[in-house]
Amino acid sequence: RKEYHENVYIDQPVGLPLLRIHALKDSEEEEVHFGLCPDLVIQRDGIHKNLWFQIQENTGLLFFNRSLEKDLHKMLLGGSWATMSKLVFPVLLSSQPFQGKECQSAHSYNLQHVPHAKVTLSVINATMPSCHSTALGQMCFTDMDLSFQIKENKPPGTFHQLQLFPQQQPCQNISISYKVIADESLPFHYDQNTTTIRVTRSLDRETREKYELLAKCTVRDASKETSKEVPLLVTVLDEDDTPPFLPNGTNTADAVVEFCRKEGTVLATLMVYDADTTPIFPLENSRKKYTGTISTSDAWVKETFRVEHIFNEIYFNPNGSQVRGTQHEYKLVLNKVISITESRSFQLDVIVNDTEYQGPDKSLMLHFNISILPVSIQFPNITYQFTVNRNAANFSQIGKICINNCMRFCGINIMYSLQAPNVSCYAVNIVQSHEDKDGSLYVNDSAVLRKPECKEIQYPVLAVEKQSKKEAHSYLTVILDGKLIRNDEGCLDSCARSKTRSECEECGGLGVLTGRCQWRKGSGTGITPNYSTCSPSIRTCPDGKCDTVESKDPRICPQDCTNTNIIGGHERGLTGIKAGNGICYCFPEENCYCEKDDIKEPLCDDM
Amino acid sequence: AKARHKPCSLKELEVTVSELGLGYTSDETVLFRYCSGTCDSAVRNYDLSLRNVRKMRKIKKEKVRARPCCRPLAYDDDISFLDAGNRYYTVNEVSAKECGCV
Amino acid sequence: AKARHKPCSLKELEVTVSELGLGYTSDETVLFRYCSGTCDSAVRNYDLSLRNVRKMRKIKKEKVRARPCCRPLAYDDDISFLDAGNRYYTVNEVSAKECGCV
Amino acid sequence: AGPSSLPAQEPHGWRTPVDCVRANELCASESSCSSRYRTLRQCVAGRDRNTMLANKECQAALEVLQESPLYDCHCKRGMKKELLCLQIYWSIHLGLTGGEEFYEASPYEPVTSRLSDIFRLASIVSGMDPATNSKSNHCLDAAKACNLNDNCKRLRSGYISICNKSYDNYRCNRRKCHKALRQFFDRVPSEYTFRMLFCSCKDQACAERRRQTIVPDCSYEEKEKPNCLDLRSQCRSDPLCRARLADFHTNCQTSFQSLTSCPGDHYQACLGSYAGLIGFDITPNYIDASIASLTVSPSCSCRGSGNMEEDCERFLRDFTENPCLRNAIQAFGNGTDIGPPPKNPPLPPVSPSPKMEKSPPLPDDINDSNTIYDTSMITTCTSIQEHGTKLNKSKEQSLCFSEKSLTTDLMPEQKFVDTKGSS
Repeated sequence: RKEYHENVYIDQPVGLPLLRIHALKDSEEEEVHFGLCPDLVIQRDGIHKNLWFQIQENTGLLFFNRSLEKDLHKMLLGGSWATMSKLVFPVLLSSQPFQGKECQSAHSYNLQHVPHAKVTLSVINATMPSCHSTALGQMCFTDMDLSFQIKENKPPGTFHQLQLFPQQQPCQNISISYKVIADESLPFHYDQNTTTIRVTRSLDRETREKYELLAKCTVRDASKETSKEVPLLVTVLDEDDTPPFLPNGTNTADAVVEFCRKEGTVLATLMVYDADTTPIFPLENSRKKYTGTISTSDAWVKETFRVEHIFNEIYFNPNGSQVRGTQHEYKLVLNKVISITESRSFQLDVIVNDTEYQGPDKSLMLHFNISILPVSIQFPNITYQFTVNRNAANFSQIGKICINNCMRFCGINIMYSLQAPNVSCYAVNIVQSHEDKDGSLYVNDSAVLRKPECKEIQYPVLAVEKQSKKEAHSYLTVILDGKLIRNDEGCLDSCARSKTRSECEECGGLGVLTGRCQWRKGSGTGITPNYSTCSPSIRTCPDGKCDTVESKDPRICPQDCTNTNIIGGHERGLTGIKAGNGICYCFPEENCYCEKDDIKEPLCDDM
Repeated sequence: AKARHKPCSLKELEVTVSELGLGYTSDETVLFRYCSGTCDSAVRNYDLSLRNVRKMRKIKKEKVRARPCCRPLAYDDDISFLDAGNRYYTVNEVSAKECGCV
Repeated sequence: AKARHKPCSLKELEVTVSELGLGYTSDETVLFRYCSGTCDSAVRNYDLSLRNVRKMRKIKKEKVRARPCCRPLAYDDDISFLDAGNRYYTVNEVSAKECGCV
Repeated sequence: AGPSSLPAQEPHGWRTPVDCVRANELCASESSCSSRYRTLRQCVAGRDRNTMLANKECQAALEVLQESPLYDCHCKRGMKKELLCLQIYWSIHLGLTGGEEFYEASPYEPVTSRLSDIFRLASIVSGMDPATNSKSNHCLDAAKACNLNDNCKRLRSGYISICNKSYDNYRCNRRKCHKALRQFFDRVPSEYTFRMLFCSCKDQACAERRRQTIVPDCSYEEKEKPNCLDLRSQCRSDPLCRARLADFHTNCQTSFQSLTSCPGDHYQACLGSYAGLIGFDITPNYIDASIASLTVSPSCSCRGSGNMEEDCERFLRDFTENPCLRNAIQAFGNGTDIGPPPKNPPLPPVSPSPKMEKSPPLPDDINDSNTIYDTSMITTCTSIQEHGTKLNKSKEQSLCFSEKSLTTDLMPEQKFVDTKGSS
C-alpha cells in the first residue's frame, strides 16, 4: 500500500498505535526499517519539528505520543473554525537503520527515489466518536480501500492486518471477528488470531496479475449480529523477467519491391511478443527499452531501408486467467525511392533486443527475404484510337493513356506527351493525372475539329519515367466524327450556369463531348451528393474529384472544383460541392447555389 | 393620406432552421431578421429620370429598376446548428442586421 | 444556358435635360448613367430564406424583396444647365457613378 | 521576522490570502523575498527538478517564501492575467510538493455562490408545463435559447464553424477548435452553457445532441486513445490545464462527509470545474448517447499502463464512476440543487461525530492538497439495499449489489447477508 489515511481527533488519547505500515522485502536476508522525517510540513504554517508522531523502526507501528489539544490544533486549523485539516507526512522505508539524513526537509519532493508510504491524517476538530454514533461498518474497516500491490518474484511476507486498533473502534462491549474468503490454492494465508494476511510464496505476474479475495467482518453485540464483506484486491507488479519470443515461431518474411517504390512503403511486418508489460507512458522510455536494428554493413541497405517499431498491449491467457503482455511490431519500410532499374535479392537481418531483461536470450533475430524487381516502361502492344465528336469543346476529356501496370505505381512518375504531328490538325493534348500515373487526353483546340479536312489524326505518344529517364513509345489515332451542330452565340461558356434541364440542353460549354451540356437528374431529398446539375460530361463531372483537366479552367466543372461561396443547403468537399439541396448551379469564380426549384409563383417584385 | 405600408425597417421572426427552406432539417430555432417596408421617401432624381427615359423607349429590353429597394445593408453573424442527422452546419448571411433603401 | 440578361453594370446614354422628364426644358445634353442587368449571382442565403419564409405565409401583407436589386452605389456629381428661359439650374443625384447588387 | 511591507499578519500567523499576481508584486517589492523567489523559479525550471530542489539554496528559498504571501496565494477563474497568476502559483506549488501528487490543490478560490440562478433556471425549464415537458427535448431547448442570445449564438457558431471544418480525410484543427470551445465556456454565462452541457434527456436523440455539444469528432475523438496518465501529464505541462484539472479534483471529489457526495454539497462548483476542462487535452465528454448511464470520461484508456494501472484506473474512475459529478449533473438536469432533503433520508450520517456542523467551505479547508478520494464507504451492505441507489455513493456500493462484478476468482460461499440473529 502506497497511501494510508486515518482520522485523528483533537481529544484522542495518546500513546496508542494509530496505524501500522506494512512492507514486503525484496530478498529474504533484507531487513525492514521504518522511519519518520524530523520535520512536519503544516500547510498554512510552514515547517515544524515533529513532536507528535513516532514510529517503531521494525514493526511500522505509528504512535501518537503528544496530544493535539495544546498547539498542533492551533497551527493546523489556524485558529479558525475550520472543522477539519489534513496533515501529510512520509513514512520512510529502508533496508539499513536510519542515519536521519534521508530527508533533508520534510517536503516530499526529494523522496522520489526513497521508498516511502504517504500518510494523510484528517485532523478533526471534534471529540472522538462515541460507540453508539459509530456505524456498524466503521467498526469493521477504515475508510481505506483494501487494495494492495505486491512485486512479483519476491519473498513471502505479511501485508495487512484486518483488526482495527482500539482507538479506531470505540465500542468495547461488542465482539468483532474477521474471516478472509479465498480459495485454498491461492498464495495467501490468513492468521485468525492476529488477523494478518500473508502472501505465502513468490508471485509470478505472467501467470496471474490480479487476485480478489473477500474480507468478511462479523459484529456481535447483545441483541444482534451483522456481517459485512469488502473486496480485498491484490495487484501483482511486473518486473522485466521474461525474454522476447516469436508468437508462431516465424522470424522470416518475404518482402517484394515492385510497383510501389516510394519512401515510406511498408514492405513486410514481423511480430515479437513479450509476456512482460510495456507501459506506453512515457512513450519514449518504452520505445528505447525494445530496440530493432538492421544488422548490415552495406551502406546502400542502411540508406534504403529502415525498421519502424510500434508496440501495444495484448492479453495472454495462461490457465484461464487474463494477463497483460506486449506485442511488438517490426515493419520493414522503404527509406527512399528505389529506381525502377534496381533489381536484386538478399536477406536483411534485424536484431531485436529487450535491453532491460537481464536473463539469457534477451535478443532475437528477424529475417526479411527482400527481392527488388525492375519495372519495365512499356506501352501495351496496342495503338490507341479514340473517336471525337466534331462538336466537342475545349477541355472535353477523350480518354486515358496508361503504360503497363501504371495504375499500380506509387513512387514511379511517368510523364506523357504527344509529339507534335506535322499536320495542321493538332486538336488534342495530354496532361498527367494527379499522381503522375496515367495521362488524360483532352481537346485543346476545338476549332480544328470543325475543319472538314481534319478527319483522322495520328500522334506519336511518348512516356518517360522521371527518375530513370526510360522511355516508351506508342501511337494515338484520333478519328473525328459527327455532324456539326450550330452553336447559338447567346450560349454561355459554362454548363454549370444552367438551372433547368431545358436551359442546360439548349447549349454547350467548356468540356462538353457532344456539343451539348448534359442534365444530371438528382435523387434523394434534402442535402444529397446526388443533386441535380448541368454538366459537360456526367461521367467525370461531378464525381467529387477536381481532376487535372477540370482544374485547368474554373468554368469546366465548378461543381467539383469551386472554392467560392456556396449558398443554400450544401456540404463542402475538399473542393467543390460534396452534397447539395435540390439543384446546384454556379456563376464560375463568383458563387454557387443549391436550392429547390419548387417556387413556381412569380415574385411580385419581378413585375 | 392612409399609411398603406410602413417605411423600410428591420423585422424579426423566430423560425426553425427547417422553415428557412435551405434544405437543412433541424428543429433548432433562429432569429430570422429581414427588411420590410417601402422606400417611397428615398426616391432620387435618378429614379425619376430613369423612369422617364425608359418611358421614352430610350432603354429597351434591359432589366433596370427605377425605384429604391428595401434591402439589408449588413448581415448578422453566421448561424450554426446540429441537424436531425447529428451533423453540424454553419450558414452565413442568413439574417439581416441593418436595413436601408438603396 | 443562354445569356438572357447581362449582369448588373453601369450603362450610359446621352439625353437632353428635357428628356430627363424632371420638368426642366433645356436643349443642353447630359451623360445619363444608370444601372442595368441581373443580380442572379449575388443572391444570398438571406434571399432564399426570405422567399421560403414568405412561401410558408409566415410573412403576410408585407413589402419584402427576396432578391438583390441592381442599383447605384454612388452618384455622379450634380449637373447644371441654362434652361430655355435663360435661368441656371443645378440638380443632384441624377446620374449613377457606380452600380452593384444589394 | 516577516518582511515589513508584507500584509500585516493576523494574531496567530493567519494571513489574508491574496491572488498570486498581487502576491508576486508584494514579493517583488521586498528584496529578500524577490531574490528567493528568483532562486526558486530556477530550482523548479530545471529538467531534473527533484535533485535541484534538494540543494541548500533552493531549501533556503523555500523557507523564506513560506512566510511571504506567495505561500498560499490563489487565482480566480476568468480573472485578468489568469495565466500569469497560475504560472506563479505552480512555481511555488512545485517547489513545495515536487509536483508528483495524485491530487493537487486547486489554485482557484472556491466558488462561494451557493444556489445560483442557473439551477433555479434549470428547475423553471424542467418544471415547465408538464404536457410539453415530458416530450420536450431539453437539449434542443438549450440550443434554441442560445441561438436567441446574440453573444451565445455568436460564440457557439464560432466554435462549431472551426471544429466542424474537416474535409474527407483531413482532420479538423483541434488546437483551434479547443481554443474556440474555451472561449465559449469562459465568455458565455453558465445559464446557457450548463443547459447545453448538462440538459436531462428522456430519449436517445436528446442524449446524442448532448454528446454532440462539444463537436466530439474534432475536440474529443481519437483514432487511438492515449493512455490516461499520458494525457494527465500533457495536461499538467500546461499551467491552465493543470489548474482546471486540480479544480475538478477539488470540487468534484466524492466526499463522504456530505449528503450529495460533493464537497460542501456544492454542485455548481463541480459543474463549473467540469466545464472548465473542456477545450484542453483532457476534454471530457459523454461516452455514449445512453439515457441511463450518464457516464463521462476523457478520451483515454488504461491500456499500456504497466505497473501504473491502478493509478490510471483511479484517475479514470474520477470521471466514469464519480457520484458527486453524476449527482451534480442529474440535479442540474432535473433542476434540483441541494434544496429540500430527499424523501427517505439516505444513510446514517457518516460524519464521525454528531457535533460536526456543516461549516462554510474555507479555502484552506477545501483545498487541502491531500483530500484523499475515499473509495470505501463505511456503511453496511444491508443498509444500502434498503435505501436503494438514489444517491450513488461509492464504488463499494455497486459491489454490494452486483455479485458478478466481483471477479470469478471469488469463493463459492461469497454472499452478502444480514445475519441478524443468525449465528
